[in-house]
Amino acid sequence: MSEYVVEMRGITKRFPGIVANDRIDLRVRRGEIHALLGENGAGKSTLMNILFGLYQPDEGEIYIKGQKVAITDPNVANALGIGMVHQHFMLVEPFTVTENIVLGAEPRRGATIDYAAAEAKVRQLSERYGLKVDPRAKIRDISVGMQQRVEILKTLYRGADILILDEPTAVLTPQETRELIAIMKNLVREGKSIILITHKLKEIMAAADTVTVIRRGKVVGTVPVRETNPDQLAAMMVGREVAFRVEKAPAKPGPVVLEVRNVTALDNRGVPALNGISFEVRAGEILGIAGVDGNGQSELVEVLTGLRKVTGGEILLNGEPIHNRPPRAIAERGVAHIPEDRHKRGLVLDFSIGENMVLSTYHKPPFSQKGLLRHEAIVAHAEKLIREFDVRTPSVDTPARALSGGNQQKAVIAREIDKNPVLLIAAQPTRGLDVGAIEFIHRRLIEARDQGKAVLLVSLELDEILNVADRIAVIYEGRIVDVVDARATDENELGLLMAGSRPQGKEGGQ
Amino acid sequence: MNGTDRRSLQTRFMGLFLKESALVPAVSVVLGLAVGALLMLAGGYDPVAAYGALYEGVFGNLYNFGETIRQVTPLIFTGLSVAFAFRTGLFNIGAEGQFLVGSLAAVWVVVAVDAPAGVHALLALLAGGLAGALWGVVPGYLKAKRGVHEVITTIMMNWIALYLTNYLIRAYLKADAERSVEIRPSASLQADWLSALFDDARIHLGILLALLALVAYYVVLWKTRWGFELRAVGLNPYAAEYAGMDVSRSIVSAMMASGFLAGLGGAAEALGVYGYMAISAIFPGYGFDGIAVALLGGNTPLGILLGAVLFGALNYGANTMQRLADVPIELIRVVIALVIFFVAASGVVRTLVGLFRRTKGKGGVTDGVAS
Amino acid sequence: MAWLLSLGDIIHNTLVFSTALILAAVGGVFSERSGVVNIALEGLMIVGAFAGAVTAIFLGEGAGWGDAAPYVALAVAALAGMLFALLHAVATVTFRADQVVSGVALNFLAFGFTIFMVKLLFDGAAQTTTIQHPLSEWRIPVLSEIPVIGRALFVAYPTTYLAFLAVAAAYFVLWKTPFGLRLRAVGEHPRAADTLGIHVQRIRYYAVLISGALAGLGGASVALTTTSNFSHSTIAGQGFIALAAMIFGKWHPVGAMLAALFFGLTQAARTIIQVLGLAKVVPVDLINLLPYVVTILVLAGVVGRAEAPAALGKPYVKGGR
Amino acid sequence: KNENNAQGGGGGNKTFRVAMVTDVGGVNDNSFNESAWNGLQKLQQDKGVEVKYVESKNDADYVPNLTSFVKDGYDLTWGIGYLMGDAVKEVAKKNPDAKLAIVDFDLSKEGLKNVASVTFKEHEGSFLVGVIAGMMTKTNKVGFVGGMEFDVIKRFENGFKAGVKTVNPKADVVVVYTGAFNKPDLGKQAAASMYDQGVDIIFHASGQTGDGVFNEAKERRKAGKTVWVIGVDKDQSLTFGTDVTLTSMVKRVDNAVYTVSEKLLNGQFPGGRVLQLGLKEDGVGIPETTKQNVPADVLAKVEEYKQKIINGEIKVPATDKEYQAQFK
Ligand SMILES: Nc1ncnc2c1ncn2[C@@H]1O[C@H](COP(=O)(O)OP(=O)(O)OP(=O)(O)O)[C@@H](O)[C@H]1O
Ligand SMILES: Nc1ncnc2c1ncn2[C@@H]1O[C@H](COP(=O)(O)OP(=O)(O)OP(=O)(O)O)[C@@H](O)[C@H]1O
Ligand SMILES: [Mg+2]
Ligand SMILES: [Mg+2]
Repeated sequence: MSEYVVEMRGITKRFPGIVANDRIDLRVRRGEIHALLGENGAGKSTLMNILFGLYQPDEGEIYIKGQKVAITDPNVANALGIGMVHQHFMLVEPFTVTENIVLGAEPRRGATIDYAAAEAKVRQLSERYGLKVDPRAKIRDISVGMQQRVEILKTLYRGADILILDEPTAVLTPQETRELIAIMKNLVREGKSIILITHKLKEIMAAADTVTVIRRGKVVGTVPVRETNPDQLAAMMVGREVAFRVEKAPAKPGPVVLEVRNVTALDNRGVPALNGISFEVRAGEILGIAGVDGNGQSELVEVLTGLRKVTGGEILLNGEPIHNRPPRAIAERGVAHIPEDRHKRGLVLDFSIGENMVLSTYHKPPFSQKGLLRHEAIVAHAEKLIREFDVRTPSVDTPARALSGGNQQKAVIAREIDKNPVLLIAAQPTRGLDVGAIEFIHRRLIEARDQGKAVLLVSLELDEILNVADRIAVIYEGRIVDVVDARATDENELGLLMAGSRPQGKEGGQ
Repeated sequence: MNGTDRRSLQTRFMGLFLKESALVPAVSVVLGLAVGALLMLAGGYDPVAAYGALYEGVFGNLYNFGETIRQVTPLIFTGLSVAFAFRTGLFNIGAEGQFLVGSLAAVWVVVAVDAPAGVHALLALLAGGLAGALWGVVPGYLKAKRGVHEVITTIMMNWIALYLTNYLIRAYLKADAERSVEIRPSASLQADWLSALFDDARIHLGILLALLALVAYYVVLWKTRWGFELRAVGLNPYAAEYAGMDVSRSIVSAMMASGFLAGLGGAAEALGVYGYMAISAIFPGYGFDGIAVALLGGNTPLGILLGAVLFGALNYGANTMQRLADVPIELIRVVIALVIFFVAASGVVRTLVGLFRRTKGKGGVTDGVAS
Repeated sequence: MAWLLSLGDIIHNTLVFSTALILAAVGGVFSERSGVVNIALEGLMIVGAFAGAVTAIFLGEGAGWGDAAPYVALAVAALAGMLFALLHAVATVTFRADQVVSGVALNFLAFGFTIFMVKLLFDGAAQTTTIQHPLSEWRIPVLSEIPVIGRALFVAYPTTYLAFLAVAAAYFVLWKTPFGLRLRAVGEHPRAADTLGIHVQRIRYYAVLISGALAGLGGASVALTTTSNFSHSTIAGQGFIALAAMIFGKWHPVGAMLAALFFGLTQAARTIIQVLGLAKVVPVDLINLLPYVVTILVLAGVVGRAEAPAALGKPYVKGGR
Repeated sequence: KNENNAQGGGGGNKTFRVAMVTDVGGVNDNSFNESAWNGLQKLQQDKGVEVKYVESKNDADYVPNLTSFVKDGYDLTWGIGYLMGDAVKEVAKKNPDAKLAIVDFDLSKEGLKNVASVTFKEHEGSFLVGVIAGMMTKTNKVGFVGGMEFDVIKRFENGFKAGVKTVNPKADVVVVYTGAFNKPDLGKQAAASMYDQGVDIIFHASGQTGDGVFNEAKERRKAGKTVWVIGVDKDQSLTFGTDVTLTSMVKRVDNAVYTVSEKLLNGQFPGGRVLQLGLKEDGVGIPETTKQNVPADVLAKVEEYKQKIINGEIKVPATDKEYQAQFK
């Protein structure tokens, strides 16, 4: 038998306009945790989707336990003992934990599903691998951490001995991440092999045995973790030396611009999402909101911008209440908003870039007069922004859909910063972008701050918050647990706060 | 002229019409007619004679041509109505009912209110449009505020319109026949000079109004603030909300505008063709055909015009097809349904075109050798 | 006593009108639970009614099968519904056509095609001849003799019992069997199902075909019991009401059944109102619009934003993102 | 395939040509369109006239369909049914040289010399079947099922009620309008409810909706109940059998179409006039088959009333107002 459980040779996968995987070789040993490292868009998920049978490679061969195989669909992968936990969870929300785990391989009694047997099996697996879940809970009612355990159980239930985990820690607190790493180590002790996708260097150092680095669809190298260090990995990943910190002068905070007092609000399902949140942002500073996904960040941004009603408390902008006002009224008072999802909120993808640049100002002169749109003014405006913010687009009339993600985001940012707001709310402004674009955006945020604007930065990336924000408010279950100075804190402290525990000896609040 | 030249000319000419956006509708029409021909063969009819009669029924004489335009007129209105809603992301199956209440309101206003010629017709048209708009408010409001799917509500509103207009005519407007009393001539859209041009066909001024509506459709959607909002809501309601647009209001106002167009069509039909409104157990069908028109025309002004002309001609020509070739008129319904189906399932069309091109490509070689 | 008699009558008539709605609505549940909008229910019912009527006439009279003919006709109608539904499946599942538009087109097609065929088969007439061997009502022995209740529940067309059977079967299949679990998973999160090796498209095909069979049965149940023929007005809006019943019933067979019974009642009411002499108070045309007004009120008031299957209306692209 | 176009175009120009345009019901509607077409076919057999029809799919088609025949030079073009009244009027106005005729609608007051109108006194025939129902009901409850509340149908209803009440003042008449002429399911449901309420005889004037009334009656028969239906327009016992068909109120559209067309052949076209066909003219009445189910004494009574109506002793109410005036 071969030394490698997985061997991928010369895998090439092309998508329209891009070679996502370019002759990639990957070899995974039995019983190891093999990390796959690369920037956003490097081609990691694509490679693993090929291994799992979701995509077919254009070229290349795959050997599993020494046998050459054609993985035509996930069924084949399952049969070969390959299981995958996807970057975006593949769980059916209204189903129970048990239903999700047995789906597609249900134990039967006659024609019906044997739920008793299914539950027993789930319990047994859950105990054996230390993955605590409630078999009868509905997915939509359980935490993200538990959802992830369900995903891992799904693969174990199917008897997988090769586990692919695609960015499993993106949604976890540092503490939860440590737990997950312990689970993974437990799994390899039980004889499983794990491929761990991530672009977080620290996790690799803590968990992996071997690491393969991918850049722009190509393998840069495979190294044992013992023989490398974060700086080297970063350089491999990005292709140059990386400055981990953006240059910025200390903030010169001015008067309070935004004041949030005891605000409560419900989420889409009618469950409380904000539970009396309070904080303030001053002119000339960047307040970062850190927290694990799903603790009310989205709802917070929505109540601030008028997209969601508050059920209690108040929001003051320069001393005047703006809560429960329509989005336009709030925008007119000088609040600009870079939304967390540029495709859902930020852009009308089938509108031209020109139209998107006036998406919230089309009704004002010079863009419209007496109810009619003024095309020349709209075009001139767009051309100006495209120039200033270096948005790469063939023309003003090109639909936003045809731009790359980074350029779409630049367009949104250009539009919002150009409004010259008193308060700039930036939600996940760099999600899914490459390093160059991220640097550009961070610089723009700091520039806005230096011009005396108040900036609220909501991000799931701790690094981003630590680098860009001046003060950091940590949100947990719809409340601010603590506000700390960015220069005086570290990932560990933030991690504890993000998990809801207040460090000893510290008083909460501002 | 040698073969290569001819072919390149031919491809260039075809290219004019077979731009990617027009390819699917064009092929769909051909496919629809082809399947219709197969059905006729299966039924023992002569498709050549039938389509010949169809052509005759449209272009055969001035009268038929004028009547075809008469038939096209309401389809432009209902096609615009459905398309306007589509542009805002709404599927208005209710043009049928909006058309009916538009007819009734127009007739009623003419009967109840006196006014000088010209003004009278304008009043009546306005009333028809407003009644249609009112009929659009209900589904629009329910969609915006309660999330009720407009497809179901508009269908229900159609039935309500049918029975309610019957009731109102019977209760308040009934003449000695099963219809409303006749309108005063001061509000008629019939124009002798126009009819005279077409051998006394019932073509009426409504066609000019319809062409105006086409222009208005374009201007409103692409040149005004309101249109910008409506299109944004239609393409991405979340982004529209983010940008400060009032999505609910847009939905309601779009349904109203859509209803207005259909109601206007109904009013024009009542004032231009009949001069009264009949009590009827069945729908006139213009609203449903409007869906076909909008789909085929890709919701663009020019496309809607072409779609209305095509379906109006098919529908009107079907009468002659029946008279001269004995083919049941339902055949044309089948053809129209197939055209919509192929447009909707454009993948089917593309696949077929792909197959065709491949075989055609091979054929082209022998062709070249032969010539 | 007269009042009680009417009650039996009302329930009976409600069941008669609800039968087709229940069958079609349960069909809709299958399709939409798998993520495929089925606005073509109306067309599927038309096709079923047509196939059922024609089969019953040609077997019953032409081939001399007599009273066995309508039962065979039911089977043929189910099959015809499936065949027609196949068009919807091919268009929406394989070619990812807009599901609503495909449904609308198929409704048009069903209407034109069936009447065209009737004219071919019946000498140019726009309706079939009267079915000489329709389904007759079953009188359940003993039980049908109970006053009021007997008339209400135990004198009924076999299709009515079939409809209730379909509800029970649908519940069992969708909530108790692996196929049902997979079907619902496909309607909620097709990609998740796909990664577990479930064939999303294949399941959707099955679901749409099942909905075709049930809607076809629903259509045939009208032709073979109450109209005893097929014409363009045999199915005139019942498919859309069935759709409304399915939504009102929150995409659940039992809910859909209850909603269908409610709509059946509003239909039955318009005759009852007249028979009881109330027509003098309310004009007939206004009574006729009762079912539609009630449907709107119900959708507006009771349902609001019902939770549709999450992936409803979204074509699934394997390997897309 | 179908009889339409039985004699292809060509041939000698002397062939007389008569066409008809149906309303949306279509030609084989089991009702007046079909009856009219039967009349024309008989004309073809008897006189060698070329006949042809087209069906209309909606109201807008009436005028062009009529006009097409007129423009083709047909000698006479029929519009069948009251729905076509306005269309016939318009086409006649625009084509003063063409000859047209209309069934069920009176255009005689329009001053159009080129149009003949034919209407029927449905209330007179309905009175007779009302007499039969009034005398034969065992439960003193009879029913009437109407299609839509049109004036024509009102004549059926009021004549029928008058007949019933005249011979049996204690009898109840339950009236249901289904709102459609083409929905047998509604007819069946209406019949079921009526029979459940104790009605034993139902007269329907509702086109195909009435098929449902017959179907329900048949089903009741199978279950051993004695219930009856009175048919309409033609002798419906021929379609639905004498076991449930008590009698029918026959309306001889075929005769009318035949007669008027024949008159034109003979150069006596009744243009500008209306033919009102009642009992006297044999335009309405009951068929021979009635005697199978109706006893002689009842038939004698019917004959008596028929004579009284013909000689004007009894004036049968046609509208609600007239009915109320007589029977309060
Ligand atoms: N289905 C698809 N169609 C077209 N392009 C795709 C598709 N899937 C991925 N891509 C493109 O292929 C490239 C690699 O994407 P992939 O998802 O593999 O990146 P990744 O390394 O997993 O990134 P991330 O860290 O953001 O998850 C990207 O440019 C992406 O846009
Ligand atoms: N849906 C689409 N329609 C048309 N073109 C697209 C689409 N998606 C991607 N593209 C094209 O493919 C290219 C790659 O897209 P992608 O989003 O992966 O860019 P990227 O390399 O990640 O760039 P960036 O760093 O700016 O995000 C884009 O430049 C764009 O032209
Ligand atoms: Mg990825
Ligand atoms: Mg990108």
